[in-house]
Amino acid sequence: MTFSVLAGLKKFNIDHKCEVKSIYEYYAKWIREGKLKVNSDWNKDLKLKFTVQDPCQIIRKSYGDPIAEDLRFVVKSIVGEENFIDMTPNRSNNFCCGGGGGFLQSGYVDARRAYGKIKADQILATGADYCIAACHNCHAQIHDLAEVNDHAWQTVHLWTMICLSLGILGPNEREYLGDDLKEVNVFHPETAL
Amino acid sequence: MENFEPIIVAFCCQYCPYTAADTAGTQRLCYPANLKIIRVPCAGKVDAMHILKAFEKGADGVVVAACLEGDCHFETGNIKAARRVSYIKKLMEEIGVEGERLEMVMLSAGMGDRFAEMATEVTEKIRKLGPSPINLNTSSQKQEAC
Amino acid sequence: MSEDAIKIEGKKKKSLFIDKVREILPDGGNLNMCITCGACASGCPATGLENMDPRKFLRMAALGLDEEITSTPWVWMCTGCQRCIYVCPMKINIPELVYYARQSWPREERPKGILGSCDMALRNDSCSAMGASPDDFQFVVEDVLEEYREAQPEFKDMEAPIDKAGAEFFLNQNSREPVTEPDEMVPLWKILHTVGVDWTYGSKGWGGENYCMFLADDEAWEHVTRTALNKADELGCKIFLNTE
Amino acid sequence: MITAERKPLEELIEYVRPYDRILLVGCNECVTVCAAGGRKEVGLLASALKMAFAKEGKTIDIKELTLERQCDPEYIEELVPHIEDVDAVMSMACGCGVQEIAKRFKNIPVFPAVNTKFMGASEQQGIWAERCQGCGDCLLGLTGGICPIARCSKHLMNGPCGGSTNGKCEISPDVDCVWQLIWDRLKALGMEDRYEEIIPAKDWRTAGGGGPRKIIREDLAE
Amino acid sequence: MKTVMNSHNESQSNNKVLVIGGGLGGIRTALDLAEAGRNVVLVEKDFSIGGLMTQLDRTFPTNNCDLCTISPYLSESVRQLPIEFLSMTRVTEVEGEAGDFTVTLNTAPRYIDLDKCTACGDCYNKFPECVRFTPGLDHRAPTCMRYPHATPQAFSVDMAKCNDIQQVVDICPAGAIVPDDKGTTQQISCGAIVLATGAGIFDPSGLDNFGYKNQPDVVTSLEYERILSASGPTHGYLLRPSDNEKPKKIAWIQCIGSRGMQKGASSYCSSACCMFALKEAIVTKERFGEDIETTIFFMDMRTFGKDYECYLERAKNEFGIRLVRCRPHSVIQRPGSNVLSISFAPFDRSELVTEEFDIVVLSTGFKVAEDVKKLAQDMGIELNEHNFAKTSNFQPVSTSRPGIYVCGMFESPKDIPETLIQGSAAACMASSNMPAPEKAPASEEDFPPEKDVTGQPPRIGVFICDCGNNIGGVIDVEELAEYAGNLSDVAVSKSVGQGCTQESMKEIQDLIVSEDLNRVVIGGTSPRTEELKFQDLLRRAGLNPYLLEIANIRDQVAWVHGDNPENALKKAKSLIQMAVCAVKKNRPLIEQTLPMNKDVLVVGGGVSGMSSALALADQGFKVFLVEKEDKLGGFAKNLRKTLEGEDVAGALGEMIEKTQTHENIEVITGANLVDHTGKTGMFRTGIQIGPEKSYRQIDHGATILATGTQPNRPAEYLLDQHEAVMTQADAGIFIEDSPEKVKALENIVMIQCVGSRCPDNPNCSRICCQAAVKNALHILDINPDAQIFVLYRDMRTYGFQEDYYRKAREKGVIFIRYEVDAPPNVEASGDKVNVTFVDPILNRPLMVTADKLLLSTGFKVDQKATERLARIFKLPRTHDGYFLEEHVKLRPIDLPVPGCFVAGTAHSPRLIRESIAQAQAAASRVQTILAKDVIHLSPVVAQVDGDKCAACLVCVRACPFNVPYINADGYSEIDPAKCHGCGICAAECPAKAIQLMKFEDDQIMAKLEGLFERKVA
Repeated sequence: MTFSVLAGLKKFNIDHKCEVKSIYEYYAKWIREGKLKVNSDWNKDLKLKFTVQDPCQIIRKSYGDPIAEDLRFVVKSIVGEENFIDMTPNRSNNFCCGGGGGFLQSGYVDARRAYGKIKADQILATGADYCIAACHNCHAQIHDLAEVNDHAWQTVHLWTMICLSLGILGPNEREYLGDDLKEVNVFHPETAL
Repeated sequence: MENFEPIIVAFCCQYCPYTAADTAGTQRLCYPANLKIIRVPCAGKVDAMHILKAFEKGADGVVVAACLEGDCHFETGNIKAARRVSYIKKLMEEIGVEGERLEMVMLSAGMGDRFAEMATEVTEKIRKLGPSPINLNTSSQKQEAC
Repeated sequence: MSEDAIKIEGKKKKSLFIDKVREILPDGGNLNMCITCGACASGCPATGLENMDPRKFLRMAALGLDEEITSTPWVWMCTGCQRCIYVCPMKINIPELVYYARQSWPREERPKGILGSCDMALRNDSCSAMGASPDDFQFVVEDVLEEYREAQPEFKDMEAPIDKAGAEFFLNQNSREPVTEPDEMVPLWKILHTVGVDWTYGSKGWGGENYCMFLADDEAWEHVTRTALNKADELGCKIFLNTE
Repeated sequence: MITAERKPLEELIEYVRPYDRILLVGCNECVTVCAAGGRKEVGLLASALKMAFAKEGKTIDIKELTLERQCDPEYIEELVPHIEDVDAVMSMACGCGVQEIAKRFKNIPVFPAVNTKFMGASEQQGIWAERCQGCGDCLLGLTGGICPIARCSKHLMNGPCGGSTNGKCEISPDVDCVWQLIWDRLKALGMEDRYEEIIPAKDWRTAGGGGPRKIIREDLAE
Repeated sequence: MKTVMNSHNESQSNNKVLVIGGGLGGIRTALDLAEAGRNVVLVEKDFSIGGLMTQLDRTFPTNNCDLCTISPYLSESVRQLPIEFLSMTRVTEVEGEAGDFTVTLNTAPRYIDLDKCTACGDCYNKFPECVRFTPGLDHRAPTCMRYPHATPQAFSVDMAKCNDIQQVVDICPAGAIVPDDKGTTQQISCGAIVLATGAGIFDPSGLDNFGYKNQPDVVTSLEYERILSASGPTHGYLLRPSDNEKPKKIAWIQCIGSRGMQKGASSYCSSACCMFALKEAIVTKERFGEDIETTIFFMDMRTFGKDYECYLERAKNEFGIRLVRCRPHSVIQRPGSNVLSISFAPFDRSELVTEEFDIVVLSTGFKVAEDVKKLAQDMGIELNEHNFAKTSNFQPVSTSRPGIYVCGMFESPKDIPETLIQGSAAACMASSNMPAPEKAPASEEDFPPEKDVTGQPPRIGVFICDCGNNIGGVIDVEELAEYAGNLSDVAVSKSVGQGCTQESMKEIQDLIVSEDLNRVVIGGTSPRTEELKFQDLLRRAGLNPYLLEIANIRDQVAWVHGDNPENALKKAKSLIQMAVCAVKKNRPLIEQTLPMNKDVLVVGGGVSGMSSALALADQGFKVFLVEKEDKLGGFAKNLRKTLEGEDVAGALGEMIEKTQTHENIEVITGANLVDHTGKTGMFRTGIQIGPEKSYRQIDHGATILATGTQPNRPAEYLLDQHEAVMTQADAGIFIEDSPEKVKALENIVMIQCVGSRCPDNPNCSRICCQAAVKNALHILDINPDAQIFVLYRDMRTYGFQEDYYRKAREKGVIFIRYEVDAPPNVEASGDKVNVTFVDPILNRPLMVTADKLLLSTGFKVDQKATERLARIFKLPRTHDGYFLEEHVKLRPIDLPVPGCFVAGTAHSPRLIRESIAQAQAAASRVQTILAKDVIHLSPVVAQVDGDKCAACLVCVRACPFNVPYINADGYSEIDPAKCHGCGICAAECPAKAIQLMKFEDDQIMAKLEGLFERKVA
């Protein structure tokens, strides 16, 4: 957890040599450097609408708007700029989804879902088919919110979409894709279990 | 009477309406040339006699322009003018001259376009009413003057 | 909320809960600078839960209602997302106050789920909230790697190294994938492979999640973090890369 | 003061229709104060009349003049130089003025321009209210200074009639019942007992019932 | 005494003041100094003067547009007064010390010669892209369309955008374009400098949570003012920026950029935002639609100025402005819609309420602009931590460097009336560096003796301007001049080209003399701006200036009938004919003059009275200081320290000592005023002195009322019934005198707004919040363990006091709100008191056992005393008893009776620093009158013809300023000194006995004759 590492290092003043970074920054760098040849043609005709969740721990609490821009650059590159809709508010002022702080394990399920209602409304307002949640807590929470909002959207990891746009996403790595993407751009379909 | 060009006298208080006329000028807004502006220190200075004499001498319409309520430099000038104008309107009806030939407007100094609008509306209205009954059959038919 | 009046008389009780927290935080976390403007409460998704909101929480602390604020379950409903600090004119650090309110709960009375996950992470050096030991982790990674190298020949020389000394990036890995959805680890590996990144997991401290921080258990949190960082430094990695 | 109100314009038009040259005379006393016949009203009426006739194509010449008063012969004399070159006179003074002019200039018609109303006081700028009917035998001393004759619709002199409801006269809610005012006044003066004293029937001769009245001061009159 | 021409030769440097900044504060300072006989150089970096106020639509608390009150200010400031005005000019260097500064000024090139340019606009019409008059209509640009009549009335060329300057040169009929204008750098020397540089507006684009940058319907308050303004980009129609629709719901968010510590905000309070937000809301409802819902989100509603609390009550009750006490987190725009949604937490419950709005106005506060900060540092002026000029409580407008003064926003954020007060105060302090002013500026002596025209047949000169193509392009001026030539009594009729240039004026002047003309008609521009110029021309030609008539054939004919030149010519002929007929009836009017008595009466010996007296005495004026108590000092006697820690007692002692020993001040204590007569320059006031009431009369030329007000002591919360309860003033003394008792205190409660903001004392007393914070901090200095609770309705620590309010919170003082209808309850409990109240956030009752209960009791007017004074001076008072000034916004020191001024708490509750500023301001206002040896009375006054008057009282009742009265001879009399020249009495008089000079009935009738002459003849 980015924030827990950064805050922990400071709080307990642990001296460390390596630099703590978030992977979004590198995804963006690699795409810009052409090392990751993502393209969004797969979504040209499908026109599936995507939105992205700005994880509080990484954006507001750690790296701020610059990393949010990187995240958006990555998402737009893989799903196509015209298919991306931002939630409002977003970036450093985004609403928390309710996954962090141990809420998922706290046992207060109704409170957590009530807490997440604002996030659910945000996603519904964008009318997106998919919400990319690049942080595990957000992913779990938003996935759960989808369930209580009669599956209005699919919740998917960032790496899944990157691989899909690279055309290297195998059949068994599509746990969180909806039926509309299950068969798209499948890498080695024959190895499906 | 489509080619009838009415003569309209406009008594304008020097603080807001006269400035509004100047502002209309600064904004180069066009309005008909029938309005002849007479500057007075305050709308409250426009005497009932001035209005009646204007009609008696041949005006087809008279406008009394004052500041907006509450804006009067002399506190109550515009309110007194409004009362006087409505009294004169009744007197004109008695005489047999249409009351709407006399009009009371209130403007703030920045309302250049409102002044131009007002000038156009009043000219149209008086044009529809035709020449003032007093001018109709005085000696020489008034030759087209504006 | 009981209706009897809160009584304030005599010497000011010194060791109020809020005073203790103010001593810990840098410049007191501005905790008593509140002008009750309500900006925090207006933007907090937890406003309304347990009939509580950040402004009311801080107010109760300021008025010394210590037993109430250290017993309300609301402290577990604030995710610490800092959306309140973001607009607070006085930059008041309410999340830290909540953190220490959590800490004031006896450890065993804290929510089972969080307590369990934190203890799991302490169980072995993986620091994984699902208790997977370094060996289990190693076994799963190698097993999945093998399977995919065969199934997708283009990735036959893809690697998922563990404890690879001198690697540039030290990656952590959320426990959910290795324990329940191993296939979900592959896309990340493929990406790293496609780019040709020199990376490694650590056998120790690979667990990405940190429920000890959520539990507000400082030693546990320090232990988890220190384990991960020591491992990264030990391996000589330059970047500690969070895949969250 | 004596109050008056200008007559409707049509009536005045009819008076002067047969004449071409009119002398319009204002009075600078009571009718000026009640804005009925002062120098300004003269100007307005002259202009109105000229416009009314101009509408019918007839030009009329109106000479405007305002005397200090029209109820003293010396002031009326000031009209002499103007009388020859006019055909009729219209006076904007109260009834007294019109009659004095008529008395002085036998062979020229004189017309009133205003309706003389009552002796009154100004309640506020622009509103005058009746206060006295000149009954010739003032009983204000008995009623605390408020006159039931001028201000009660039925001139009752011994208490209100049945129609007086919460202090207002039966003829209209904005007319005070004078006896309510009298009672309040007497109460304030602590002279409630005066209220029961019966005021005897009035001798109306002093009010003109016995014919037109005169006041003669032998020390002044020749 | 050599009569000094009003040119600015260098040797007179020590009588010259440099005023930096042409906003309202700078203009007020320049005007006061010039009218007091000083030479002024007014420097403004922008194209024209006027500053912030000229962009505002309407201003509080009067809610009228004040354009007509401010433009005379602006043009007046450039008229014959000895003010040298330099636009587009910056100060680059300042050397020397008080009395002898040398300043380097750098004027940016305007590429237009100001003397030649007549603002005809030809260049502007042909080259709009590179010729500047209106810097742009984009309402987002803070300097968008200013106001129709800028001063200087001239254009400027933006060389960067101009590709061929020669084309512009050819277009200009007046030859005013200067292509090689390098701008100028010059050095001037002056005796004093006043910094009136104003403040910049906070840029909210950094606040992403309010979305100012990417949501067009989120606007700053200045932009909203431009949208409302008739001269603004939407021409006065209230339209939503995104789609020009009429908004239905508008929200204001307060404290943007103020009272905060992050995102670029400043920690102080900008003092004026609450009021202008209320005003904008009221104007929105009043002028644009009762149905528009207006909501203001605020933290504390700070309406502390004079009658501002009543303004707030009117906003709430009369206009239904909804006030929500919460600072919203964000302004969110749902994707795909331009509706703005705001969610907020109501004060009394934990819940999120979300509402939608069409426009959100961010009430942005003020900041010191970067260039101003740099300028001040270069000049060696000490700045406080917020970069404003550092001043002290007892020298509110003096900077750290002697001889350099500050006024307006650069001293601290404030509203317009306070800016004007400091403007005048700075003028007073600036002139204290200089010897007494020499002769008043040029008056009649320079003009030749006036020709007597009585009885002469009218010989009229008609002069038609063509004003470049402004008039000439539409009207054939030759035909017009020729037509005028054969009107009756017209001796000369000529077209004179650019009428207002030096050459044409000279030509007209010579013709008047050579042709022995006795009337002049000018066919030119608006008399509003030209009349004064041509009146001076007539004076120079030896003709009475009022034998002049101006026909406005530019603004009201050529400019507005360009589409129909034929009609325009006919209308011009009519207007000229009207002017010619009217000018025959014009009579020479003499400007009455009265001899000036230069002594000053100051009533009231408190801080304000003494400050005024000292300021005037130092300038050589004789001052009579009358005080009803037997000692000087007033209310300040029972104050020890100011909020900032300055010692009041010491400074007050010094001031009393200086006042009593000053040779120009005669202090008369134990004296009561009994009568007052006369007019400006000739007042006579009777006073009774001492127990034996010996009567004495004082002759003086001007009066300053500094009678202060009473500390309020309402019988509430056991005040004066329990020894633990005291007022803040008592507490100030208690803390100073017995610190050991303070050490023993455990719990202290303070209650705000005791006896203020309630039905029988409706206004805010302004000083109690800062007094409470001062005492709290003081107590905690001595006894850090004390627990202090402050129960408040609105914390009104405006300006830099906000920092002290924060310090108090930092030190643990707990501030708790109470509603006016649920006040705290106080009961005795032994030597302590139990204070019970409800904390609105927890919605739970609290009971504090307090060792001391401090009540913030504020001020209340002694009705009997002020009512008696008001009757003596015939002065109006506000409904709660304070003296009412002539214009609440633009003349906050002058009283309606000319020659009378007010200073200190007699005007309204205020701090010592603000009282002293107003006292110095009053001294400056007095100098503007007493500088002249004679007073000129405006000739436009009403005159009564005694014979015609029927003493009917109509004029007495009609006059808005109750000037006419029925005199001993039984007819109405109007004092020319007091008449404002409105003419209402003349119009209402039933006996036609009153004529208003210059607008007499026969003149107006003559105009009507002129207009219809052709018809009736």
